[in-house]
Amino acid sequence: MDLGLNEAQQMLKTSAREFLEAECPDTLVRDMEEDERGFTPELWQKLAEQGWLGLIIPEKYGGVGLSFFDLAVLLEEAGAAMLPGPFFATVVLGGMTIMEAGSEEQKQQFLPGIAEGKSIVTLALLEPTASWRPEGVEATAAARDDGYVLNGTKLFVPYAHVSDHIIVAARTGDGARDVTLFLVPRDADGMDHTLLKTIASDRQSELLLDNVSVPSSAVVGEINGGWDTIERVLRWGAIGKCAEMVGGGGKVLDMTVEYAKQRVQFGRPIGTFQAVQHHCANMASDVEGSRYITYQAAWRLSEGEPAVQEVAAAKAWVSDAYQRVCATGHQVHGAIGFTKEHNMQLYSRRAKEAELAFGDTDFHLEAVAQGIGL
Amino acid sequence: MDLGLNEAQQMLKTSAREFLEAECPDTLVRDMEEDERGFTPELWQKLAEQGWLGLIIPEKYGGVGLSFFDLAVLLEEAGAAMLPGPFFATVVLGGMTIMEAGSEEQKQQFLPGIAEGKSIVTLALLEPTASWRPEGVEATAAARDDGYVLNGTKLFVPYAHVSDHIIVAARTGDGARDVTLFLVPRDADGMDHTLLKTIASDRQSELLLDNVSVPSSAVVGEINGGWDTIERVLRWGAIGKCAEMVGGGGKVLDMTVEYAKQRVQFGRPIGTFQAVQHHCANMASDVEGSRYITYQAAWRLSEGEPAVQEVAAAKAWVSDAYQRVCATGHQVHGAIGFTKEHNMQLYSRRAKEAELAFGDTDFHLEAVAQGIGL
Amino acid sequence: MEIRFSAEDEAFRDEVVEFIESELPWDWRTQELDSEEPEDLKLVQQFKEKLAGKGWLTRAWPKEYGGQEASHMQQLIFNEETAYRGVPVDDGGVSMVGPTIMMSGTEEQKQFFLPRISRAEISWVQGYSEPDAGSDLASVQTRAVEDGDDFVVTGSKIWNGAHSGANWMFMLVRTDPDVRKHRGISFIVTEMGLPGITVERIPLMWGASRSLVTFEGVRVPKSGLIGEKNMGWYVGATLLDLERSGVGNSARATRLLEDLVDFCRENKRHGRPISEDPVTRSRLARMAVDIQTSKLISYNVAWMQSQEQIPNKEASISKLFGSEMLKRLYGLGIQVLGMYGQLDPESKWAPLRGRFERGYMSVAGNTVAAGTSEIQRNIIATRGLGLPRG
Amino acid sequence: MEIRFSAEDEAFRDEVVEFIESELPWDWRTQELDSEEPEDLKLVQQFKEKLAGKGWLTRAWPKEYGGQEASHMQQLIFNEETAYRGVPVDDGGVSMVGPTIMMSGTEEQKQFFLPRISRAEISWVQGYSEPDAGSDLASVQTRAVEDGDDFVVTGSKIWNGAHSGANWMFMLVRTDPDVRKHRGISFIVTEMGLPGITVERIPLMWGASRSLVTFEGVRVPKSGLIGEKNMGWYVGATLLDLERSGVGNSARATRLLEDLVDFCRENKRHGRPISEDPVTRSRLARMAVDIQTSKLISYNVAWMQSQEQIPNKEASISKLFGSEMLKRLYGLGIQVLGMYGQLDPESKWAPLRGRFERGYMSVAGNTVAAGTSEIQRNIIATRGLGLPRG
Repeated sequence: MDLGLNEAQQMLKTSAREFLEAECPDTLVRDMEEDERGFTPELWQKLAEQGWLGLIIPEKYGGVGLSFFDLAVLLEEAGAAMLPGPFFATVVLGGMTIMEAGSEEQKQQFLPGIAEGKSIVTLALLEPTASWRPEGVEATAAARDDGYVLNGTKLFVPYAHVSDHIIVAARTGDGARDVTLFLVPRDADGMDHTLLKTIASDRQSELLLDNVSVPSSAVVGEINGGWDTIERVLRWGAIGKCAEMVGGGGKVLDMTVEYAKQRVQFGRPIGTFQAVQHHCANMASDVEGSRYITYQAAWRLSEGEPAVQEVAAAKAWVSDAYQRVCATGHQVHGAIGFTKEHNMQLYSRRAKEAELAFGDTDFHLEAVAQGIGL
Repeated sequence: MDLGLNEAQQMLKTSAREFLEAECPDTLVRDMEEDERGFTPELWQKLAEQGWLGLIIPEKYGGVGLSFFDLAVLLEEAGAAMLPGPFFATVVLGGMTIMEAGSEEQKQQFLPGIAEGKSIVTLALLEPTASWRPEGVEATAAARDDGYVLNGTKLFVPYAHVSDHIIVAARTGDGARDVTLFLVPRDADGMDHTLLKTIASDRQSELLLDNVSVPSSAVVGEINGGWDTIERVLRWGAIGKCAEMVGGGGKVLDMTVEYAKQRVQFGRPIGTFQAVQHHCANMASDVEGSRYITYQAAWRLSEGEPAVQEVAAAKAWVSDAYQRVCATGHQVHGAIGFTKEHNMQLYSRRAKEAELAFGDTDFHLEAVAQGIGL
Repeated sequence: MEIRFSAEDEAFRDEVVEFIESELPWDWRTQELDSEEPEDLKLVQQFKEKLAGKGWLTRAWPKEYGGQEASHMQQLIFNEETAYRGVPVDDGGVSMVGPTIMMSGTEEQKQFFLPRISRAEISWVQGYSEPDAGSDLASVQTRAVEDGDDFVVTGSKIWNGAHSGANWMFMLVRTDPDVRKHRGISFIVTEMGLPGITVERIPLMWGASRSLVTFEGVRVPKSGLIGEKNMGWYVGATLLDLERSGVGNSARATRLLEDLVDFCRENKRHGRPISEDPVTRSRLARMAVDIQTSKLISYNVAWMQSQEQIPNKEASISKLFGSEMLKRLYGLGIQVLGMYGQLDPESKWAPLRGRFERGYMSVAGNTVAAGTSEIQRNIIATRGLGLPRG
Repeated sequence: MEIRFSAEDEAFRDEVVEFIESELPWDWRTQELDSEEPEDLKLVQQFKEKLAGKGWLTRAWPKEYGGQEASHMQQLIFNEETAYRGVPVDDGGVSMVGPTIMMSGTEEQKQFFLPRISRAEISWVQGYSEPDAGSDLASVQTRAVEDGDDFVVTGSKIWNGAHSGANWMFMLVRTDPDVRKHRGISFIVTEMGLPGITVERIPLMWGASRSLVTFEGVRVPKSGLIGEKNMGWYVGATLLDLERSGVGNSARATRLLEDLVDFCRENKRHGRPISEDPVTRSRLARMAVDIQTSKLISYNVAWMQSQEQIPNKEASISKLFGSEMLKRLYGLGIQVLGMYGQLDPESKWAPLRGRFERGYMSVAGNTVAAGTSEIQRNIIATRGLGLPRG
């Protein structure tokens, strides 16, 4: 049993924090909320140079070849810094899907580009059904000539607007799990996207597929075998989000404690009031719990151990805990925390996105229920 | 709109409080927890003399002829004093069932006796199914000769051990609501009862019906029409319990505030600590809410206004609120509140019984859900 | 005990409802969206004037001041029906400034302000909070120094709606810096157009704004002093009590819950209407009960007022319970909407016009504004339950 | 990072489990029932001796004191598996008195007490709380006056298990009444059979008892003073830290949840297994996640100790979260049982042998004993987060 980071992980964490403090200050986060792209190419290139974009991509494809747990360490810092842009989408959703299920050609075609920061790839899974289950996929891919024709509507697709390729999940059979993944260039004929406006000011899109033709070589993995891949990717995604939330939660706690020490009312720092102290103590408890339940799942995923239950438990718990942390943080901050100028609200708005992404608490609780024999 | 008690109700309340302070001190409550009968005949006779046993029984049957709301006022005080014994069972369950559905003969036979304190009548509804729905009634009444033969097991029957008659709900048809009520003498052949031991130290029994024969005149109301009556009685029961909980909640609040003022730790009364103050404030809020949502339902029932929703809302809310009040009361009292000598635990144990009686929060929330169009 | 409005009160309710439904576009929910669009602001003002035309804004006031001497219960009904429909009716003039002037103002002040408030001719912003005086209002630092016929006012007031063009501010200012904090404060009103006043807009997370108003040596005529000099805390304290009946919370919540129930009936998840999902049913039902409870707690506050009792603990409980309840409701609502809950009103896919997304954010302010939940609990514990101060 | 026990640790776990399951009647749950029956108490002692015979009670102690120098993680495993099975193993001797004597005792005290604790030959009760010293432990008033070779002890100690026949008490006594409260306290141990000690049983709501122990001029030999005179608060403070790793909460909870899940699968409500009710599923699943979280928080505390880090905030979080979690679980459990939840173990219809009814009552004490939840939050905020004291 070892619940600490090893030396390399500690270094990764420290260097990530230093890098983000320098390159991703809150002013940038705030600017990117209004920016059309939602990130800067300059920062993107620096991420590539840091090796972050290829962190878990094997060395033979131009990556650094580190583990998923290492990525989680990084995502914790990214969450603390609220790193804007398609980092999560392209590394976890695009990159890891291709690593998991892509053909050798696909890996050679895409992974080095992702690692170098030249290619951005995302995953289009959800639809208006807004369901994380295979039944929710209603977009279709019909075999035609030497390829497939895709039709349907994808929703909540992260950073589709800046991706060069989008991995689209589409139905290729009548069985519940008959879903197949297709790598589609964003500029493919018949594919159109519209940005949604979200509480987190992140960039999600609606994607219309109107007779989009792709060749057979666009299939990622097996025909009708896409859902196995998606399940794995959703687990990585869920725990990646948990790691972000752990980072964000720690930051909100620090910020709130700091404010409670400095803000004077009734002639003394509000942090001397027991009500405020107990708010902060509850937040600390939530952050502590979030950290270890996330680490457990991240480590098991990283080791390839069975982790279905641990992932569900983590996402269910951390999503709720982070909402509580943010709500309490706001309560302690009072009015100032609601202002656009203040960082508190940057975190609390992102907390909502993170809660929903890759299944909310109810979704994961059902998995837990099955796991405990209900 | 008038949310205050009228003069007569205020007098009833005051005299009830004074009576109970004199005749039902906590020492009696504590003694009755260990007593076989669970109450004293002396106190019972005094209740009769006060007119409490016949409070809502019409004057023509020897009662006082007051309203259900007046009874709720009384029950609030009974809850505050934790009046031990079959008062609730005989007045609400026995008496009101007969008032609601009994024949003229039955009314003449039973109501004066109840009012005079000579007869104790209870209702045997639940069974091992522990369901408050008609489907839960599995005991049967088969027509035979000039009467019926009853078979089955009744559970959680309040104060059956001291009742002279028990109104038994039994199935007389295959339709979900084909339930009929029978007035059965407790000493009828084939009827046997065993006391259960409960968290509240109240007296509930298991009742075995083994070929119990009753004449046709034992039927209360219509054959297969019993469930309509039961539904009404359950509503009265639920709101009666709410009134008891309102009384208990107010008492627990007072007791806790008093303790917080007197108990000194760290050189000052614990009531000066904000954590304790906020606990008490939350309790006060719960008691306030409990009071008015109970009054609303009690008043509507009393006026014969439609009250299905209001009853369900009240029982759902008050059951939970009272649990919170007791849990917080315990937390403020610390160890002393758990001792048998202390009144705090007398209330918290009864709170559990009251929560369950006549449907718990989940049961009533389903009714609310239907009421709001879900 | 009679938990039912009188026939007369119900008739008034019908009249109010009918008027609003015929005069106000149903899909217009300014209060929810906290709009700052000039068009919306104009509509608000127009509708206010319409209500004033019916005499409803100040219906509970004495006749001599432009009122109709209606009962507190009718005022409650009016507040309930307008809040249910998202009608913005009061900027503090009716519920706060007016009553304060009635109680503490001079005859001249009454003659000037009250009819104008009643006719919705002047609009108000609050001038209580300062950057360093939030929960601890008594620590206001904005100075008002007497100079001839004026106070010279210097300082800042924050979290008000001054950017929306209100023309008057009611405020607490320090007129004697040498005495302990609750003393030495005065209650004054000032026009917003005076030289030396600057308004800076502070954008908030949910798209609306508040303002920081800076006073640099602003000469406010002494005629704006309400009540005695240095007694403003007590003049203002009455006013704080008036602000806390809070039926608006349950009224808004009732409407939101209805919308949510409709949404659940009309939308499917995993192939069946959301309304059939037992977990969602249970949660929505629990909210319905909370709303009901909140409403009754508010009714009781209004009823106490109608009996000329002073709700104290009861008003704080109403504020505490109502604002926390509304926060729970928005939290539940956005959760019920699932992935769609995160969509801003500007997204074409936003359900219920994004009101839950906006409200989820803004409602967090309700447990902070006008006395945080912590302050309410302090008040309930010390003033209400008599627990000793720490 | 490696969230997995070593093969060696797992082998130890298997050994512990196998031993308990073969030696302890499975349906015997003394810890849950807090039994005072002489037969049960005898069984407890016998089983303790068996565990002592394996060297497990003090397995983490140094060899010279009767231990096996096992890792903290193995101690954790032992605590977890025994708590899961309701095995009563420690009365404070192993986790509290022993370590304190090891750290602050004389060689003679070590030689006398440690082997006896290790062999389960002596049993302990705590002598911290007094009627007027609960959360505020530093205000202990029990006086100990030096007289020759003895302390003469006068005062009362409460909420301990003295009625069950323990033979030693470890206690905080005031040896200098003239200095400020945390100073002037000494940590002493005393035999319970001394003249002048009386034990009065205090029955509790859930059927168990605690004791009030009165000392009237009891001559306690000075050899019972652990550490320096007047330094007892600091001697005892270390000990309080040791008491708070708290894996027992999640271990007990794991077992209870399993029982509840079984109950829900085996029992029907409204014609279908309770386990199919979506609301119940959701609630039980949430508890499962809470238990998991609690467990990991505890693991981290043990791991920190194994790294010779001092868990401070972390231990308080573990106590706070674990005890509140267990309270929620009992609350949920008794709710899931419905009407049957109210039945006492003596009722023939009581499900799961009435353990939820009993536990529902007794668990409320867990958020009070050994530092209330409020005290834990104070510690987390001030010692852990550095917030200034009020």
